[in-house]
Amino acid sequence: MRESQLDWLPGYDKKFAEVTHDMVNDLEKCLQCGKCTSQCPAAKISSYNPRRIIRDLRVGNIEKVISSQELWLCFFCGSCYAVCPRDINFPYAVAMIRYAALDKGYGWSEVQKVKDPYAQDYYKTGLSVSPHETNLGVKKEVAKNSHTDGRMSSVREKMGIAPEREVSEQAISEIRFIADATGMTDLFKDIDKKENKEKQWNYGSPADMVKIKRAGNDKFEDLQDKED
Amino acid sequence: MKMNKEPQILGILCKWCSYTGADLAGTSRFTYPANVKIVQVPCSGRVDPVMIFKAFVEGYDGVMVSGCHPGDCHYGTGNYHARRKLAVARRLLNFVGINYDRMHFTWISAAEGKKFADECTQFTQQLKDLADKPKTLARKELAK
Amino acid sequence: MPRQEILDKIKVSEKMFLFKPCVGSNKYPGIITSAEDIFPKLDVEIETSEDQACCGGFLTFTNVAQPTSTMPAVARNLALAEEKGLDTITLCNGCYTFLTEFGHFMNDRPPVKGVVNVILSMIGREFKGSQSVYHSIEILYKLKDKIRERTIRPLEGMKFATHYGCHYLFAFKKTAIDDPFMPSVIEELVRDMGGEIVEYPEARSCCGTGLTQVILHKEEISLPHTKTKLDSIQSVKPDAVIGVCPYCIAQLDRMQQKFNYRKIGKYETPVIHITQLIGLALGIEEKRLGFGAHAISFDKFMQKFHKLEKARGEKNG
Amino acid sequence: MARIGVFICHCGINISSTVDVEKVTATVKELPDVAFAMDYKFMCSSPGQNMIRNAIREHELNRIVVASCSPSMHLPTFQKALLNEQMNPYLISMANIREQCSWVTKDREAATQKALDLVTRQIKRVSHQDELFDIDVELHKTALVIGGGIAGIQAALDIADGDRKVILVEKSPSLGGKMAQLDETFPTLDCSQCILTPKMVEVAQHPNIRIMVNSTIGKVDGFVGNFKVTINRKATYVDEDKCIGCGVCQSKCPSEVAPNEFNAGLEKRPSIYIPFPQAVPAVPIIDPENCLKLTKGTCGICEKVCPAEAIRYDDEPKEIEVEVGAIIAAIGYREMNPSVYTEYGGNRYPDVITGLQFERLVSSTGPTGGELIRLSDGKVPRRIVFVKCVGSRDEDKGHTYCSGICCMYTAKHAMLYKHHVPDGDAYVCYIDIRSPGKSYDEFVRRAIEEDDVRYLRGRAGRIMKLKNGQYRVYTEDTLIGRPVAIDADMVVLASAVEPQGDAIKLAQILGISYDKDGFFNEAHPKLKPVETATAGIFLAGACQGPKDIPASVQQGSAAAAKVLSLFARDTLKKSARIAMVDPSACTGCLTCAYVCHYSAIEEADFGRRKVSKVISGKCQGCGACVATCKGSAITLAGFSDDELFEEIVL
Repeated sequence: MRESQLDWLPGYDKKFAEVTHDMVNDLEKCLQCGKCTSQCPAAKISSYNPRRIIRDLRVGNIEKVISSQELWLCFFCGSCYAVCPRDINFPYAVAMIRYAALDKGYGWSEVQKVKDPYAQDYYKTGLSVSPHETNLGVKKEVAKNSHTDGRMSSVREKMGIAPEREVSEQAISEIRFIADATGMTDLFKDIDKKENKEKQWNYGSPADMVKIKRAGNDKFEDLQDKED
Repeated sequence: MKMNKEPQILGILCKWCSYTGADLAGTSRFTYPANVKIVQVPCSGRVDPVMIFKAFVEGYDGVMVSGCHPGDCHYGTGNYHARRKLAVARRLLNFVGINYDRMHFTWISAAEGKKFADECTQFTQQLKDLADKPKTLARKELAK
Repeated sequence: MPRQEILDKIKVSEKMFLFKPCVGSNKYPGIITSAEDIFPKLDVEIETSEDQACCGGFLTFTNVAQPTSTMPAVARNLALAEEKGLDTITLCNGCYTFLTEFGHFMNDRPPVKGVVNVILSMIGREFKGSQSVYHSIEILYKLKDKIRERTIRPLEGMKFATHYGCHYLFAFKKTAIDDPFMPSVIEELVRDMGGEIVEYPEARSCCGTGLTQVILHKEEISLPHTKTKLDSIQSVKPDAVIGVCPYCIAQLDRMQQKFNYRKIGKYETPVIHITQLIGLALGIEEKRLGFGAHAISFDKFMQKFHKLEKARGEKNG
Repeated sequence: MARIGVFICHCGINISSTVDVEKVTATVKELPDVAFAMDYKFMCSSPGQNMIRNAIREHELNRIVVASCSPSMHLPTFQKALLNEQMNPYLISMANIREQCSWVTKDREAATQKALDLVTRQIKRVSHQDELFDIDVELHKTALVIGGGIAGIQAALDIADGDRKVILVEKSPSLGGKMAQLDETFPTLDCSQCILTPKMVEVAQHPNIRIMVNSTIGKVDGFVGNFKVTINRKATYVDEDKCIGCGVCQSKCPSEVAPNEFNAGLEKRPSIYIPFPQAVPAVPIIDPENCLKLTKGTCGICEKVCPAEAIRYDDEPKEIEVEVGAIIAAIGYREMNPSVYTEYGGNRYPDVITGLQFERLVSSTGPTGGELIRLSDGKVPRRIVFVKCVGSRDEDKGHTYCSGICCMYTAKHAMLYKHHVPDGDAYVCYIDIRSPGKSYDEFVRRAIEEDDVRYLRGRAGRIMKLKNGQYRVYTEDTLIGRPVAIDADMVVLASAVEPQGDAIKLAQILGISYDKDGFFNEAHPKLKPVETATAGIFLAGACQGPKDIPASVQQGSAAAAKVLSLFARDTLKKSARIAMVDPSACTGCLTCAYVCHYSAIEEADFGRRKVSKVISGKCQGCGACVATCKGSAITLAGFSDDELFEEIVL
């Protein structure tokens, strides 16, 4: 998985192009100029580096990329794509590489985090974002600002609209049908059971990672779990 | 038609790239089958499809036409004209019942002596493979 | 400067389909209600559908579902508008991205479209790819003359900062209505309504949501960007920040509360969607603007607005 | 009745080791029409050639076949032998039995058979060959040089020094081109104007050079040696003959609105102006779009103050026709406008400037008199960032090619900055440093080592204007793999070299080809770098591709040498192997004209019909028309169907 000659198979990255559903433009066009990384929000604050990921894919260090911590740090902001002189749509590449990582068993922990609040909501209500407010601080502020108890249904009622945006029964059954037919349902069921391989590769040094956690504002880490 | 073991090949080469490439094959001593006979033309654009038909009438087993690589033509666009004309000629060969694999069109630059020798060797082999089949086929058979 | 060739392609119809975003419905309902109110005022009839669900892009880009699963979901949503024969207006950058990108993807690849339609046929629908999807800002910009004429509560004296959101400009660097780094569409609209624009250095930076960053609980990755952005906004002291994406608005609005709670600064700049702002200027009912659902209070903003309005009224007699 | 002599060469043992030469000789002797056959060790040697000459005399030979090496090697040698015997040199044919027979065949029997086949074909072919005569074409020994930059100046001077007349046409009001705008030049850091202006004066004073400024090419007809060119001279509203170049007019002009082109738009210029003090000719012109007299009919100050009464408000554009024998296109390049790079501010940040603007900013003749200051607030920039590859190597917003000169001029700019502000910081954002020239890499190293310019490998991604007036440049140090942000006072964008806006139009007028970017195509990328596919038209300088000053001067001189060698003759000899149309067989469909790359086929009257006709001066003898002609009405001399068909016979 590291830069060994054996991984360096001819056309390996070409094979990878299939995974990216030709949404990406050819990665081999990359000039390694670094324009993507220069203003990447994730790179600014972590050891994530789009240029290095492309470089590793190009030279065949694919295992290294898909087992890396950094793969899960992309913001999908698209600024790399906006400035790329070779028109490489890297955010799409990342999304697709993530699927490849999941295939190999890496990164299920990241997906599991999203599944419960969002994917399940989609399956149940047809919407990904639930009206339930988990952040009590926000709920308090909303209550103050809207002169209600802070629940979304009350806010909506106060605005004179239905307490809930309802997606029709028909629509939900259609969504479920699509989910069943395309394997989404099965995936949801299995997600928790998926064995998650420990991510092995880290582009920065361990000391770097500590620094990254402190980057921006050092007050973040200790305050993380006090509310909600 | 003379009966030879080796298939007879006519090479029609442009003066600037391919003929010089064939000379380079000689200078570099790359050997290739002796039954390749070369005709020099100023440019592959000069190649009249009639020349190819004439060659088959004369009894050649295969015709190889080569010009400069796209974009390198000494006369600018001659090789593009050749490419177009010969694409039609190929279909016409099929139409008159000559297996169109007996015509070979390629680009050989003045630096590609090796490529010229290889192409000759390969084309000879290709013609040998075709030798089991009759040289002229009924159109119906070719359509299969 | 807006791109003329893109503007020419945008067609404003008499009746259009409004695509309701999830965040808009369940966190900031004012975005949808004001959109429902302003478009009729601008002679565009709005139709919605109870059958419309989440666009599906969210699931794709959190890798919970394969594109093969979400592609039919996108196609189903697009088919709803097609059945009505209407073009779609989206209020959210995310919805816009996934509906257009996946729509084009399927249209460009007939085999993919074929497979998707096999699934859709089982629920009695079909995706033809006949209708267009527009971002609300595109339609509003096309209607800017009407907005200027019909502004009854001008925003004179109010200062605004803008935030376009990466998923509209960056992701569509060639096809968005404006240049990704120097857009002026919202600015022009706000100036037309009498408001003032204040520029701040971090205007083109990401709000920090980054689609998944906050959800994946990588606050250490996400929040510094939000803070940098908010600091930059605070330094020019706008009365409000204008966004065009509910998701960015959620991040910029809620994280201010979070920072205040954690006592790492004092942030009190309300964040407003362009439809809410236009709703205010066109004089729709204030309760329909839904400012109450925001975490950062609009009280100061509205006080200033009313005061200026009153002063203007007195001056004009 | 053909009497053919066949001469077969052993080439030492090169041929005879695999080919049984004697057997071949004996066999061909028996062939019909062969009057004489012999073999010899070295046919190309002096004794060998004498043998041919003797045989021609003794056996009254009227066709010759030499079987030896490739015709590309020794055809001219043997043709000379024929000429010495007063025989037409086109009556010879060569069989290539070395490169294409003895050297590529191991089997002696097969090689001998092949050699025999090859010789036999040439014997058959040669009897179809006719006497051909090279064509004499008269030529005008005047050259037209288009473009008055350094490449055009060099070409014009070299031709004029060779005692030939030159017409030097320049679009702008003065000679000098881009080089006149530069401050110092790499890698020697000598003053650009100090080395250029003497040349400009030399051009002005040269008796053989006629300068035509403010002029463009309208039309080109004819062919090598005989071009008819229409030159469009725009109205300048100043009488060149009367003007004494005092400059009073421009100092009194009240309308200073247009950007000063010479100073790369950094300041405004009057509406009547001499582009720069050293301009050649030092004659002002009036900008009709901004002149108050010409637009509104008011003002008229310049006419009043002119001591020489040289102002002509009623001046009109002129068309001038000239006849020339050769044309050199040297129209140079233009600097790409980086306005599409909105991530770099899209021209809206006053202190984010282009390379050429930086040249003017540090130049002592520039808008600040050589003081390096920020145009926004007049402060000296303490930290400066140079961004390379702006528009180069960028298929998304710019050009795919490398502009070639930016690496060097950026190193120079960084050095100049450090010489102006020794305690300032200079950063260069680069992808690759491309410095393959004499003393070039040493120059870059000097910038890094002696002048402490900091090179960061990474393209700048975004430039953000900060509230304190600085600019934050985001880039990546790709060598350590971390993003970097630099707060700079000034940013210089190394904007790409691109073809002039009217390059493609000129190429179409001249009938020369251009590449996908609009640079003119040379006839052969390696062996004919100054010729074009059209005979008599040559290229010099950056119009053919991005070039620095030394390369432009080289190509200017090379093009001049080509012109002089063309003009050394009184008539032009053209190969007789050109196409001929048989008008009685021609249907006048003109498909031949469509495929002709040289526009050498025109419509002509034949009785009451229209037929095609080959312009012998233009035809290069490729034969595309021959193969295209449906009625076989066109023949290519030397490669006629009869000749080629004889070679095909098995």
